[in-house]
Formats: sequence, C-alpha cells, structure tokens
Amino acid sequence: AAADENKLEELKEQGFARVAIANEPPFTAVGADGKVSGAAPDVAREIFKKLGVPEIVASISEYGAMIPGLQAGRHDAITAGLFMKPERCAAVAYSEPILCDAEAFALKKGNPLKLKSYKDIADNPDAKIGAPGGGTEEKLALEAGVPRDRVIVVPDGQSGMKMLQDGRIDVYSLPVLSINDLVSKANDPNIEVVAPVEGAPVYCDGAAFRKGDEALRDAFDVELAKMKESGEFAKIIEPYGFSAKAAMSTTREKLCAAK
Amino acid sequence: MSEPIIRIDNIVKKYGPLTVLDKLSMEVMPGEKLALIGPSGSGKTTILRILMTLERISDGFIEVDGEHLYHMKKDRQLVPADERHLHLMREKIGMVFQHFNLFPHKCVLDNVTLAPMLTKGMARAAAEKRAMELLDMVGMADKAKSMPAQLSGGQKQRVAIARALALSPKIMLFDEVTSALDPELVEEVLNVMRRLADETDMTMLLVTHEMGFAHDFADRVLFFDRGKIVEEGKPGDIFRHPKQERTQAFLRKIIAAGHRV
Amino acid sequence: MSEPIIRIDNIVKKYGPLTVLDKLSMEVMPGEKLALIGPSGSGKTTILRILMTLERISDGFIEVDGEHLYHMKKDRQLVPADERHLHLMREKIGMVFQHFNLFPHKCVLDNVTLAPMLTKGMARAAAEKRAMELLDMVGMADKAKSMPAQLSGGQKQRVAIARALALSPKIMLFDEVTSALDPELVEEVLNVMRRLADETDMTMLLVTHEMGFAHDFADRVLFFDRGKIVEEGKPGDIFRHPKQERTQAFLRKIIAAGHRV
Amino acid sequence: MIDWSGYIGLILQGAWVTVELTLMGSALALVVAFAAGLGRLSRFMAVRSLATTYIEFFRGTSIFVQLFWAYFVLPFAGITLTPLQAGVLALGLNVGAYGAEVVRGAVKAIGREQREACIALNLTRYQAMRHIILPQALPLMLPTFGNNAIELLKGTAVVSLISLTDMTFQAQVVRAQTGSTLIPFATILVLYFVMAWVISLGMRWLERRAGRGLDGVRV
Amino acid sequence: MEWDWEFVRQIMPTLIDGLQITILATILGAAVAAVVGLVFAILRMVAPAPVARATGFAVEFIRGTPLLVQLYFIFYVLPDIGIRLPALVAGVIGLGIHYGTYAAEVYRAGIENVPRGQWEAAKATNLTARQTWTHVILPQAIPPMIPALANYLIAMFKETPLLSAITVLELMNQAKSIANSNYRYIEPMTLVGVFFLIMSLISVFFLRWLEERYARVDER
Ligand SMILES: Nc1ncnc2c1ncn2[C@@H]1O[C@H](COP(=O)(O)OP(=O)(O)OP(=O)(O)O)[C@@H](O)[C@H]1O
Ligand SMILES: Nc1ncnc2c1ncn2[C@@H]1O[C@H](COP(=O)(O)OP(=O)(O)OP(=O)(O)O)[C@@H](O)[C@H]1O
Ligand SMILES: [Mg+2]
Ligand SMILES: [Mg+2]
Repeated sequence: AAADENKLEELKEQGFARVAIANEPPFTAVGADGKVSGAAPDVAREIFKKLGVPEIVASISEYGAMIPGLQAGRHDAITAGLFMKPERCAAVAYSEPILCDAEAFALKKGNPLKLKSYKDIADNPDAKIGAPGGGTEEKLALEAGVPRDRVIVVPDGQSGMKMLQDGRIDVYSLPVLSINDLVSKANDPNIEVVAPVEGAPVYCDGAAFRKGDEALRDAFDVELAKMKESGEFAKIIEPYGFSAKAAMSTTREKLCAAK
Repeated sequence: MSEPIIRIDNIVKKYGPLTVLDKLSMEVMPGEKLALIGPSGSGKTTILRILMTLERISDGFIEVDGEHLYHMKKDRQLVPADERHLHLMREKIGMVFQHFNLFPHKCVLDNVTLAPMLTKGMARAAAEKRAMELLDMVGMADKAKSMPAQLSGGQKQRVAIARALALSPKIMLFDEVTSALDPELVEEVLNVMRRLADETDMTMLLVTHEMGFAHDFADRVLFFDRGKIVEEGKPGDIFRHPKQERTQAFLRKIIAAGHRV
Repeated sequence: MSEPIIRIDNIVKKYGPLTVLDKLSMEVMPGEKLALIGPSGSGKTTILRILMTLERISDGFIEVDGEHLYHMKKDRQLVPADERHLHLMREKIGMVFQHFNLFPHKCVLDNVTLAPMLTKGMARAAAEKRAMELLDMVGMADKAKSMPAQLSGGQKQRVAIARALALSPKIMLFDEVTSALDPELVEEVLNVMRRLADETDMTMLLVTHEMGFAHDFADRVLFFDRGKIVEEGKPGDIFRHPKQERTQAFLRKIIAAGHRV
Repeated sequence: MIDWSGYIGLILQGAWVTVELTLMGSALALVVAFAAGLGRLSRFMAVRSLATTYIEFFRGTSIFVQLFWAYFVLPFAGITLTPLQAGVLALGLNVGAYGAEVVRGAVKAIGREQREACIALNLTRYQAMRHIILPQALPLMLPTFGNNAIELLKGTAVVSLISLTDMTFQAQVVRAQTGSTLIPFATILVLYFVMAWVISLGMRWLERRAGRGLDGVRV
Repeated sequence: MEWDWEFVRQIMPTLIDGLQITILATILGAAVAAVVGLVFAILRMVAPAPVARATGFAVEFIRGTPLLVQLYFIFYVLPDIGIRLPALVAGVIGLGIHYGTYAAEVYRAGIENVPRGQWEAAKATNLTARQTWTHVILPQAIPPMIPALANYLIAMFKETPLLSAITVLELMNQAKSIANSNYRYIEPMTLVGVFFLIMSLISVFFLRWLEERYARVDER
C-alpha cells in the first residue's frame, strides 16, 4: 500500500479521528449519555489530543468487522482491546502495547463441568463455549480443538451472560477484566469466574492503524512512550483495573512474534 | 290448478335507506310461465334473488309450495327461518344467472352432476346418466368433457340451464339469461327455453329485455317500475295495448332501440 | 367527389397462425357513411383498429386522404412508417369505442378539451368554447363538470363522441358504440349519430349489430365473413334481398333473436 | 439506580436515525422505482434490459449482502460512504427494486383501452403517460408503496449490523450497559409499531386524496 | 485488495454448511408460517368480533415491527418467563410467525377473490356451507394463492441472515465468521450474494412456472 505521509495532517485538519470500539467494559464503554469511555479510547483520546487532533469519534463494531473496516478506510484506528497476535500484526500496524489482560471463563457456580482450560472444553463433548465472533477467545477455543458447533458466536457480552444464565452455553470466555465487569453487573450468585484460564497466554492490545499509515502509528508511539514515562498512562488505565506495568514490560515486537 | 305455488305478501326490501321493493304482493300458479319486464333498477332481479334466498327480505311473507320461505313454525309460533329450513326450501327452486356462474374448475358434466350427488346423495352413475340426458336436451352432450372456459357464452348458458334442471326444482328462475350473449348466440339459448316451456309443467319466472321472446314465452307479463307492479296481463294485451303511461313509455323506448315486439 | 378518401389494397392481418383479414381491398369515398356488418369474429373491429393504427398490418397498403398510412416516402422509397408519420396521419381519424374509454380521472369537459390542447396547442379558453358546443350538440352540456363515473352508459358514449369530434377528424370510426348499453339507453346515442350523419360531411365507418340503425344510417353496407367482404350494396338491397347464402343465414339469425331490420 | 432517562434519550437518538434512514431511503426508493419501473416498459431494448437487471439483482440478493457490500466492498472501488449513506443506498436500491415492479404493474393495469383511447386522440406516448396513465396508476400504487415503506422501516433495523446507530443498535447498547433485555427491546418494538402506524395513516390519507373523484370506477 | 480464488476454494465447504442451515430454516419457517397464517386468517374471518379484532391488532403489530427485534425478543427475553428455545427453533418460530401474518393476507385475498356469483351458484344448487367451501370455493381460491405464497417463501429465504443475530450458524454467520478470522470481507460476502442470487434466479423461473401452472381459470 502506498504510504500516506499526510494522514496526520489530514486528521488535524478534519479535527477528529474515527476509531472503532467494541463496547466491552472496561476496555471500551458507552455511557448513558452516549459518551465513549473505557481504557482504550481514553488513552487514544489523550494521545490524539497531544498530536493535535482534538476529538475522537467512535463507532461501535464487532471485533471481526474492525480490521476489514480499517482496511476499507472506515476507521482511522482501532482502540478496542484488540489483542496483538501474529496474524493481526500482519494485517494492521499496531502501536506499542497499551492494555494487557489474561483470559477468563464465566461459568455456573461450582464449575460443574470442571473446566479450567480451552483444552478441557475440547475434551468434554457436552461443553459449549460462548465467545465474541472474530475475537481472541474464539480462536483460542478453535485452536484447542473445540469443534465449530460447540463454539457459539455471541454478539455481545450481555448476550453472553444471558445465554450462560439461561443454560444455552456452559462457559463464556472474555479477558479477565471484561468478565469481572460483566459478572459484577449481572450480580448473579450462581455465576463464578475462573481466571486466568490455564495455558492461555497473557495478551496485550495496541492501537491498530492501517498498513500504510505507519507514519501516524510512529507519531502515536512517540506520545505513548512519553505518557508511559510520565505516569500519565498509569493514571488513565489503572482505575479501570489494568496494569500499566504489564504493558510496559513487553513490546510489540515480542507480542507479534509470539506463537 | 287450485292453490298458488308462490304467494308473495306485502314484502319490503331495503338496502340501507333505499327501498327497492315496496309492499309488493303477487301470486304465481303452478306451471305458470311469468315474464317480469320493466326499466333498469325497477327490482326485477331483486325479486328472483329473494325467491332464491340470496337476499333476505326486510318485511312481509313469502310462501312457496304451501310453506313459509323465510319463516318456520316453532312452538306454534312463526320464527325467522334457520339455515336448515332454507336448505329444505331451496330444493324446490332453481335459478339461472345472467353471467352463468358455472364452476370454472369443473368440466361441463361435473358442473351438472355435482349438486345432485352432494345434495341428494345420488350415485355417480345415476347422476351422470341424468346429466347426459339433460345435456342432450340443451344440445351440449358432445361437450360433456369440456371445461367452461372452452365454451361460447351461449353454450355456457345452456350448460347452466342443465345444471339447474338437474335438481328437478318445481320452480325455475331466469334472470336475463341472454343479455350477456353475443346477438347471434341468443337464439340457441332461447330455443332451449322454448322447449322447456312447452315440454315441462315447471313454474317459470323470467326477467328479460327480449320483448319478442317474452311475448311468445309467457302466460302472463308483469311490468315493474320502481319496486312496484305497475301493470300486468296477457302478453298480447300488455304489448299491444298497454294501459299505463309508464308502460307505454318503456315499450316505446325499447322498440325505438330496435327490439322486435 | 372524385378520389376515395380511404383506399385499402390487399391487406392481410394475422395473429400468429390465425389469418383475420385475408387480402382485403375496399374503397371509401369522402363523406360516405359505411356500415360494416357480419358475424362475430369476422374482422370488422380489426379493420377499424387498423385504420386507427391500433394494430399494424401484416401485408398490403392503405392510403388515407391521398397518403400512405403505414408507409412513408424516404429517399424516393416506401419505407415502414415511423411514429412521427403515424402521428400526422392520426390527425385525420377519430374513433369511438364500444366501452367508451373515457378518462375516469377527468371531468367531462376535460375529457373533451384534453386532446385539442395537447395535440393542437389550443388555448384553454378556445378549447372549452368548442367543447361546450360539441357537448351541447350531443346533449351533455349540463354535465360538463360531472365525472364519468357519475354518468349512465348512454351519457358516457355521447361524451366519447364529442371527445372524438373535438379533434375535427375527416374520418370517424364507430365500433359497436351501443352494444354495451342498456336497451333503453341505446336510442339517445343513435339519435346523436343520426344528427351527425345528416349534418356533417364527415366520412363515417360504423360497425354495428343494430340492423335497423345500419339501414337508416348507411349509404352502403359491407357484409363481412371470415376476414372477407362477402357482399356489399345499398342497405335496402342487402337487407331485403341478400344474394349470398351466408348473408341470408346471418340476417335470419339476427332477426330471430329479436332485432328489427 | 439505573439512569433510565438517559438511556431512553439514547434510544430516542436512535429513533431519529431510524426516521432519517426511512425518509431518505424512501425518497431514493421512490425515484429509482419510477425510473426502473418505467424503464422496464420502455420501447428501447437497452433501457429495458438495464432496468430488468437492476430489478432482478436487487430483488435477488439479500439486503444484508447489499449492505455489507455497500459498506465493506465499495470502498475498495474507491467509493467510501458514511454508514448513513451506505444504509440509505442499500435500503433505497433494495426497496426501489420492489417498487419498480409496483410501478410497472400499476401502469400496465391501466388497461389497453385507456392507451388505445390515447392513440385515437393522437396523444404522444409522453403525453399519454403524463396526463392519462400515471394519474390513474398512482392511486393503484399507493397501497403497495405504503407496504414498501413499512418494509423499509423494518429493514432499517438491519443497519445496526453495520454499526449504524439506529434504534435497534441503541437498544443493544442500552442492554449492554444496563443488563436489562426486556425494557429496551419492548420500548423499540412499540416505537417501531408507532412509526409503521404513522406511515399507514399517512398513506391512507394520500389514497383518499388521490382517489377523489375516481370512486373506484374504471370506465 | 485482490480477489483470491484459492481462498474461495478454501472457504467453500464452510459456506455450504451454512447454506444447508439456511435452507433448513427456510423450509421449517415456511411450514410454521403456512399453519400460523391459516390460524390468523380463520380467526380474522370467522372468530367472534373481539377475538377477530385482537388478532387483527396482533397481525398489524407483527407486520409493523422488524423481524430482527422480534428474534431478539424470542431468544433473549422469553427465557425470563421460562421459555428457553434452541437458537434454530427460536429462529424458525420467529420467521414463521412473522411470515404467517403475510400468509394470512394471501389466504384472505384468495378467498375473497372468488366471485360472488360462485357463492350464489352454490346456494342456488343448494349446497351446504361445507360443501360450498370444499367443492366450490377452496378449489378456486387455492391455486391463485400459490404464486403469492411462493413469493413470500423466497422473501423469507432472503431474510434468514437475521438468524445470525441469535447465533444460528447459517450462511451469513459462517461468512462473517470467515471474514472475521481472515480479515477478508470481499470473498465471503460476494459468495453469499452469489448464492442468494442463484437461489433467487432459480426461484424466479420456478415462480413463473407456478404462475403459469396455476393461472386463474378465466371463466365465470
Ligand atoms: N347489493 C345492493 N346494494 C344496494 N343496492 C342494490 C343492491 N342490489 C341492487 N340494488 C339496487 O336495487 C335496485 C333494484 O335492482 P335490481 O337489480 O333488482 O333491478 P333490475 O330491475 O333487475 O334492473 P336491471 O334491468 O338493470 O337488471 C337498484 O336501484 C339497485 O341499484
Ligand atoms: N389481439 C388478438 N390476438 C389474437 N387474435 C385476435 C386478436 N384480436 C382479434 N383476434 C381475432 O381476430 C378475429 C377477428 O376479430 P374482430 O374483433 O375483428 O371480429 P369482429 O368482427 O369485430 O367480431 P365481434 O362482432 O365479435 O366484435 C377473431 O377471430 C378474433 O379472435
Ligand atoms: Mg337485473
Ligand atoms: Mg368487434
């Protein structure tokens, strides 16, 4: 793709950046007033401000639709807790890591099927797992050998909890913090959390840019590094429950190379 | 012949605010051939439809063959007729429509046999035998297997006549049975009706604009205007020497329009 | 009068395999009143429709008022007419239909003024003045503001005649203009046509089943059968002393059906 | 406990998007319905085939596919539409294809007899269409157009799948924030019904106006 | 982004799996719609006035609101009152009820289109109400309904992608899932379009045939 050196100039001129988010607290959230918050957009908003782009305009999207949307020019960046993985690194240009989290299961009280890892689900022919379509958890489950018809694509977190409560699925899998947020909202004594999932790596996300917009990404990285340095970064993400240290102890290079 | 087979007593028929028949009374003797003539909208069709129980009356009484048509006795009282009573009464009456109303999804033969088989429980073989006789009489035996859509208007109407006859009603009603036909097809239908009039002693009521035919066919002619019988009498008298102004005006118009009387 | 205004030369009209007109030729002189009679399906309507350019011919030539109807000259050759040529030719011809075909969404006056305003660019005032004269002639001036749905069949047909006259065609075609009417309404339309025939020198072609009227109206009668002219002549001759077997049979049937001749 | 008034506000914002989509989509649909419907009756083979292809294509593929195409594939052809534009385009073209058949059917229903009367009065094809055929065909189209508009309204729910913030989408958001499923969905069901009801009232009003003087009588 | 035939070959089996579910859902949905429609039509035509009016309102309501929302309702809200349906069943019921309201209209129109003269002829030949229905009215009313019903069948087929919203793995959902894990929308979405187009072109011919086969018997 032809490099577009002027992307940042363009954004400055237009006064806002269009970002894709997911509405999955605490990574991303939409308030009752329609205001976008959550750790990832908050970080991105700060950085874009420093780059001279005063606003971000968020559109909520399915995880799977984010990268195609970015490629199709619908978004300028993805700030949604889209974890870095080698295939994704090949498809988009990631910034340095921002939010890190391990995977968790929400399941029925007492964990009746004794599920502790994706492998356990694969081995139990009765176990059904719910996960967002195109997300990390779906991939992990499929890679662990859970057949397609036992991996239920769930449109959003609330539906996932509902399906778990209704017994349509046995496990609902999301990152730890997301699961915790959902479970505390659901306030249901019959649900418990298994975290972290055994054998599943810790993932970190970054802001994702279109291939070709590396210049913009690099400018973003510079500001990100400054913020990490100054402690401003930790101030933004830690109230949401994320660890700034985790993000600072690894790099894009490592994460994109990981198997 | 002693008792009238139809006795209509002061009937009223209204559609909403419109009074179509206004305290009409008349009698018909068994075997009589009656022609009903009169201007458009005068209520001729309405009378036939009431006799066929396609419309209810608003007031008055009708007796057919000694029994009330729209009423029945129950606990020594006259109460409005229920569907069962109407069903029994309809056995006595058959009707042929202006637009034939053949059953388009059934062949000619089945059109004629359907009702006898269903309403009288006739066996198919017997019903078909009788149907073929009737179709033969109306000159349609060779078309027994045709579908109605394949027939000309005159042919359709002859089948419709056979269909009505198949139930052997005592009274036959004909509502402008030739006025939807091309002029050259009129005659074939009228011929059938002439034979019918001559050869059977069925009671027949005929609404028509064919004055010439009414003249030959009827024992008695009733002239209707605005829901009333304005004049009645032998065809010769009515057509040659109408007494009433309205009858004269009507006949003048019709003759001017090229109809033979 | 020297030259014929219509010259039909060996025309053929086919619908798929069916030959409806078979090498038909005829001529009509200016001002002539012609009646076309014959059994159903013999091609009478088809001729009128061809003259009105509602149907194309399969073969042959037609000249109207000295010009080819379906052909035009181009580079000294005769080529099939295009839409522009037909448009010019249609100015000479008007037609009245069996089912009136009034425009139901326009009032009587607008029905009559529409075409003159659109095709001749007449101003509204002039068009309305002329329309009122015509409506007056057909006795419909007082209904100028009525909608077609509010009129009886006879009234509709008189408006349709006025509408066709508004374009002042040289030739008028009438296709069974009374056969969709109730018998009592026929006369009012025929009266208008009689006046038209007497008072104007328009050329008129009339298809009808009203033999009595054809007799009074026409200078010449053509008897059609199966796409051919079987017999032609003065009305008195054709109706009283038909020479051809087929003409005799046809007239016999019509008379039997109650039509006056 | 839960800020319902705020969330109702969110749903109402979505309702406005739904209304916008419905209005703009209907306007587009109306235009293409006439263009394609009359195009299909054209004398010219090329125009006819073009109209037929459009109609068959948009009636044949599902609205979802059309939406995803407009949203994700068109950009690769250099056409980047905002979600709203993509939604209007897909909905308008989709419903327009159905509308085209309505236009064609109504024009054809104004039978041969009216067209022949026009020829006999020497009107040009354009004049006949403009003054005689369309004025009579329009009242015939209206009831079906009303149904089509309601179909389009219902179709707008689908745009939530391309993350356009319509009413259904906002209901999803509210659901994610509050954990309540019944309340947001029941609310939007009622709102959709009210909108559909307004459309049918409007259409009935139009029908009465257009039908005036015709009294349903064909001559 | 280029069209990639190799990728097409690779995803085809998955899409065909999805197509099978789509077709299954359509057929089952149609069966439900046929029955539900009959119930609606009968209730509206012959039930006592209050029931008929309530049915009328229900039909209007269902027709006036999006199927997508109705599906959410059936799938996510009904479990609150103890009705927990598997996704496919919920989808089939949703499709069936939604299209049942359309079928009801077809039934009603078909019956009302039988000319009054046929009812009168039946009466004049003294048939009972039941005989009139079975021998005269229905045999004439049903054939013209068939093309209209088939039309809705096709419309329903094209709406099955909605079932993806309630986790049914039909064609659209499979395509999305492929797109999601491979970050390519062009091929799967285009293929879904092609599948739909092929199915509808086939059904257009099928419809034409039906319309000819069951063309109105034009005689009264
Ligand atoms: N279903 C109906 N509703 C309202 N008015 C009706 C209905 N049927 C008939 N009428 C009216 O009743 C009057 C008598 O109608 P009827 O058909 O009996 O006349 P008719 O003498 O048979 O006329 P025609 O010679 O034209 O057949 C007319 O004014 C007609 O408009
Ligand atoms: N559009 C058409 N397609 C096929 N055949 C047609 C068409 N129009 C007319 N015909 C046939 O052409 C023949 C002549 O028809 P035409 O209408 O000219 O007869 P007609 O003499 O006017 O009869 P009628 O007295 O019944 O009006 C008939 O056999 C008719 O079936
Ligand atoms: Mg009558
Ligand atoms: Mg004719």
